[in-house]
Amino acid sequence: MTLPNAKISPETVAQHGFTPDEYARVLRILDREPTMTELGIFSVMWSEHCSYKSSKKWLRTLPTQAPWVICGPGENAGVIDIGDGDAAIFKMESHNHPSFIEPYQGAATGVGGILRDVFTMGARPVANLNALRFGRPDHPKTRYLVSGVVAGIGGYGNCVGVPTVGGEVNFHPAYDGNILVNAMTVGLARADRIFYSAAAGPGNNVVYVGAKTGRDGIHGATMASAEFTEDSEAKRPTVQVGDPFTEKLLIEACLELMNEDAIVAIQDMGAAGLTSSSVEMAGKGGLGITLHLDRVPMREPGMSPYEIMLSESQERMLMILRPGSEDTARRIFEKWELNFAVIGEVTESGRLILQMDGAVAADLPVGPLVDEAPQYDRPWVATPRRPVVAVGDVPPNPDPLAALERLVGCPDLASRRWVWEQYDSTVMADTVQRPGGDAAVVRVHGKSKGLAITTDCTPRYCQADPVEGGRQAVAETWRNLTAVGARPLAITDNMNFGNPEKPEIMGQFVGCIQGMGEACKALDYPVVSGNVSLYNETEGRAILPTPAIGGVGIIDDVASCVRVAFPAEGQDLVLIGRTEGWLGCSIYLREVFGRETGAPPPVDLAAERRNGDFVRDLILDGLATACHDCSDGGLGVAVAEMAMASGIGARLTLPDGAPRIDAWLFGEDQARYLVTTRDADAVLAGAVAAGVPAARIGTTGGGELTVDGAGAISVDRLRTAHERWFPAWMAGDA
Amino acid sequence: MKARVHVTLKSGVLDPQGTAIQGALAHLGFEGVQGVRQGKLIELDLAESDPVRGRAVVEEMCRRLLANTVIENYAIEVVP
Amino acid sequence: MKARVHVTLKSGVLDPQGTAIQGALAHLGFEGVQGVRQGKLIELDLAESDPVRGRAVVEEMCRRLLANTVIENYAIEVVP
Amino acid sequence: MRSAVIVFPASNCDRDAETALRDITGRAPHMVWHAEGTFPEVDLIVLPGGFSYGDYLRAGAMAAHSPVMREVVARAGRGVPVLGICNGFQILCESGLLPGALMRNASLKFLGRDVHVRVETSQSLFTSRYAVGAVARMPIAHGDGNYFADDATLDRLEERGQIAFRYCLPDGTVGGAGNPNGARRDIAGIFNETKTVLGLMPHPERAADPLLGGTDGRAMFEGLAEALS
Ligand SMILES: Nc1ncnc2c1ncn2[C@@H]1O[C@H](COP(=O)(O)OP(=O)(O)O)[C@@H](O)[C@H]1O
Ligand SMILES: [Mg+2]
Repeated sequence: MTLPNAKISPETVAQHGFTPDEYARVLRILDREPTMTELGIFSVMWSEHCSYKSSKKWLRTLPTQAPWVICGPGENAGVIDIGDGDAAIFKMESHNHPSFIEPYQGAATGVGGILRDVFTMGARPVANLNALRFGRPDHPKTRYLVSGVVAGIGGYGNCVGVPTVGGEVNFHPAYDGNILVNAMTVGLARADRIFYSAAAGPGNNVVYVGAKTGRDGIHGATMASAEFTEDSEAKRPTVQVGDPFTEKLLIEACLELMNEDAIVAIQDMGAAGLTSSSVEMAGKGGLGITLHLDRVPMREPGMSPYEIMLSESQERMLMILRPGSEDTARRIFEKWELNFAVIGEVTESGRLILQMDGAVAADLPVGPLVDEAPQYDRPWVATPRRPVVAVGDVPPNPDPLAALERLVGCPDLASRRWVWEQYDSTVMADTVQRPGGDAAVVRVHGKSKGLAITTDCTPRYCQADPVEGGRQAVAETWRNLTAVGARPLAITDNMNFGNPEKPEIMGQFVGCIQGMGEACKALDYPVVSGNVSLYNETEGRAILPTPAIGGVGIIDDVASCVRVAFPAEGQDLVLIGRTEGWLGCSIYLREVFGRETGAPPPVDLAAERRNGDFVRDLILDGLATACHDCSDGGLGVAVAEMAMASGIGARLTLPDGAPRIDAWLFGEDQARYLVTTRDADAVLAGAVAAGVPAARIGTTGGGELTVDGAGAISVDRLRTAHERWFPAWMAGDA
Repeated sequence: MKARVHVTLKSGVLDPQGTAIQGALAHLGFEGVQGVRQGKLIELDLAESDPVRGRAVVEEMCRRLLANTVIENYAIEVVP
Repeated sequence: MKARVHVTLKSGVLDPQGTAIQGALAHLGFEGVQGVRQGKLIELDLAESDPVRGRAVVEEMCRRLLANTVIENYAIEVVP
Repeated sequence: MRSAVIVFPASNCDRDAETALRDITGRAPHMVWHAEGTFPEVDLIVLPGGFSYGDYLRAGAMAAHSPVMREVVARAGRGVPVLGICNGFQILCESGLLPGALMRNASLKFLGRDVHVRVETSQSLFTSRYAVGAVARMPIAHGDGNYFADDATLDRLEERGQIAFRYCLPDGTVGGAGNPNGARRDIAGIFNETKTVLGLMPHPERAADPLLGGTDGRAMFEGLAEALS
């Protein structure tokens, strides 16, 4: 066997992102120089993205087990048991950098990629969410990025016919040069029909399906390498373009084939396409794979093995089929007019062997490629603690309701209707709660139960105190699921951070993971899948630490879920949870005083659990008729949101022992919920019995929000402020 | 004066629309269609009457708005 | 041979995309843009080599699929 | 009532239509793959919503040329009722079963939200269970719902009572802020001359279950079931 001799220069090695030590390791494993194709394969497999080399040590500390977890991290997506033989499969993934370069296509292909992670495991995708972070609204690029990203998410999700049911949008100057586009998909499958990616059965065929391979998104390093310069224009790496039409066909074809007993293993081609899919399948099965690259369906002539292996063309899958099932599979894919090609076979060799035009382009041992990837224990320093801002440190506010009007209309709290109306949130006819509430609720088709789904993270808390911020992000998703009446089951995460080689950034990562892990443990709410995106920096300036959390819970009967809107006039409003008036790190402090200071509100995980369990029971017992958790903007904003959603006002009275009125209204104390009820006495008695702080704070009714001691403001006026900002800003007049 | 701008996808960039049109033409029984690419045609009506200055302005419009040069090429035709 | 098809909206038909581009150009500070219309450009690569027969086939493609003659006009350009 | 739902590549409301038909009429529809040249005799044909062929080129253009559409056009000619929802409406216009065309929304944005429509006639199979002037709330979810036809065509549609639904405000006032997409004369749905073919942009099949926030679409299917059983 002969391999082409590439003469790899130190520059080429560096362009592929290897440190000298890492390259020495490659040479040791191979005991010879790699070919260009082999170098490319090592480079992507050992990249931060595929190898998790900076993060693995810490990710391992997260709780991933619970009796209802069917499959935790490590597969394409996490799988949980939701009863009656049903499983929910979900994951979140980032497409930050591509979305900054080309917002429409970057975001669209992000949605496409996460959908594939979910249906590759046998699930029909039933819901999409998106967690978005943009730079400051008056940055010259922000509007363009928002409009492209939102259109791209809608353009893809709407076409494939999966409802986009929720998400979040934040603005902060730290994202000016590095936006975050995190997409989450949730799917449903039968628990005994889950598909995994480990190769099995030497001699079985390796099959390629989906779109053709082009030169999309190939590692930038190709450009400079000597081997690839004959036709530099044609070989330039290009931005990936999504084709949701093909994706929709791929979903249907894969699900149809999954009904047959044909698939041994299946894996989507995500980042580093054919390389990571084939290496991971072989690696998990402890086997080898031989691929004949000339059989790969190609979009352009003259592609080299390097390009074929590193292409990130979208809408492709790799499968290993049971012997004798090719004809069935081929018939299904031809019906859906998708490419189908047998491109290789599973071997016992333990090697990845690539053949093209009668020559061997690569011959690598799979084990070391996967297991001997470098792992780093990067130095880190803990984020210094910030001083606590006492209520007395903040001047009293003479007009708290004017402040409330300002808050509900500020960029971080204004209605996101402009965003979610560009999404089809009702296709599939199972969306019980659309965007605009605490969590989306999607019914399991044909049944009365449903999933509650949310994404949350408060990056300013994570920046101020990563451990509290990590706890808070997990707790907030748990709270949002609870607030609709769901039992939270598990989370997926998307860890977006700056350069981990900087000890302060690594400290943020470590702190957030620690806090998240504590919250997961305390709430019985394990991590079942996730994604890490590091190096989110421009010109040395890092983003805010942003561990976006996607939470999933179950509601046994979707008819029993509640919403944020006041259901009627004349009901009592009860606040659950303790209110000290924590102003540090609050939106109020930032929007009204321009201060991004202070320690964030502490998260008492025992109180979270106690209060949340109590609220969920109120909902399921029919005692709570509406519910909303208190998060950004505190109690004041939560009440205003309930009022605006219904058009009904309320009269509030500060209970005994309340802090100063501005701190009472805008403090961001955690573990709190507002519920409406027809029977406040029963709620309060129950709270005493459960050891949960609760206070009757008002009554619904009228067209105004009145706060004793602060005056009144009409709900219409609040709503105008709330609905105005986003469309006005996008139109260029805010 | 009038100007016409042709915006086309760069070669190598996937063109799902073109591919779908090609498939549809084949289904309709049109044979021998070896490739289809879809682009945009933008017709501008300008107050400017000098073709040289006009072209320069349209060039600028293309770079700033009409084409997305990450994935698209453009060509300008001035119709005096 | 190659053929190019220009598909444009008929003159009585409102063109929201063109209007939006015109607005955006004004916003960017381009003055004197009196009108913008957006259409489609479809480039076909055909096995046919005879320009007359080729044009006839493309004409047929336009009528049957490429243009919706309720709202659109088309023009064919054959590049031999 | 026997019904058929035609499934094109990237139809995506086929299951929604199937569910509504089964629940309301008590009988599951035939799901017909577009490549099939023929399908069983039915009392109603539904062209569902979605993005057939990705909505590439023009929404509905490629689906209008699917093999099955020849059969649909032929049966429509024989008087078999055809309902086109959203993408189905676009396909009906592209195939010539209905006049006019659906263009990009005036805002150029996809719009997914509830709208209100006023029922313009109850003299049809599809609207017999609605009162004239009744206001129905249903979701829309489309990027190309901006109905266009020339004035002569619009006048003719009005004269012959072929306008089924117009966009309105919740109080029934037609037009203005009630029109989400710029459709001419606020048209949300139209019939053919015999009123046996209906195309509309809003989704009655997504407004057929109280848990999903409304049941104003049920009356359409109930009326059809009553008339066609
Ligand atoms: N990008 C988005 N896509 C869809 N829905 C969104 C998006 N951003 C926000 N939403 C929706 O808007 C509502 C308010 O969001 P948010 O303020 O983040 O809620 P909360 O404070 O309860 O977490 C939620 O229902 C959320 O799902
Ligand atoms: Mg909430």
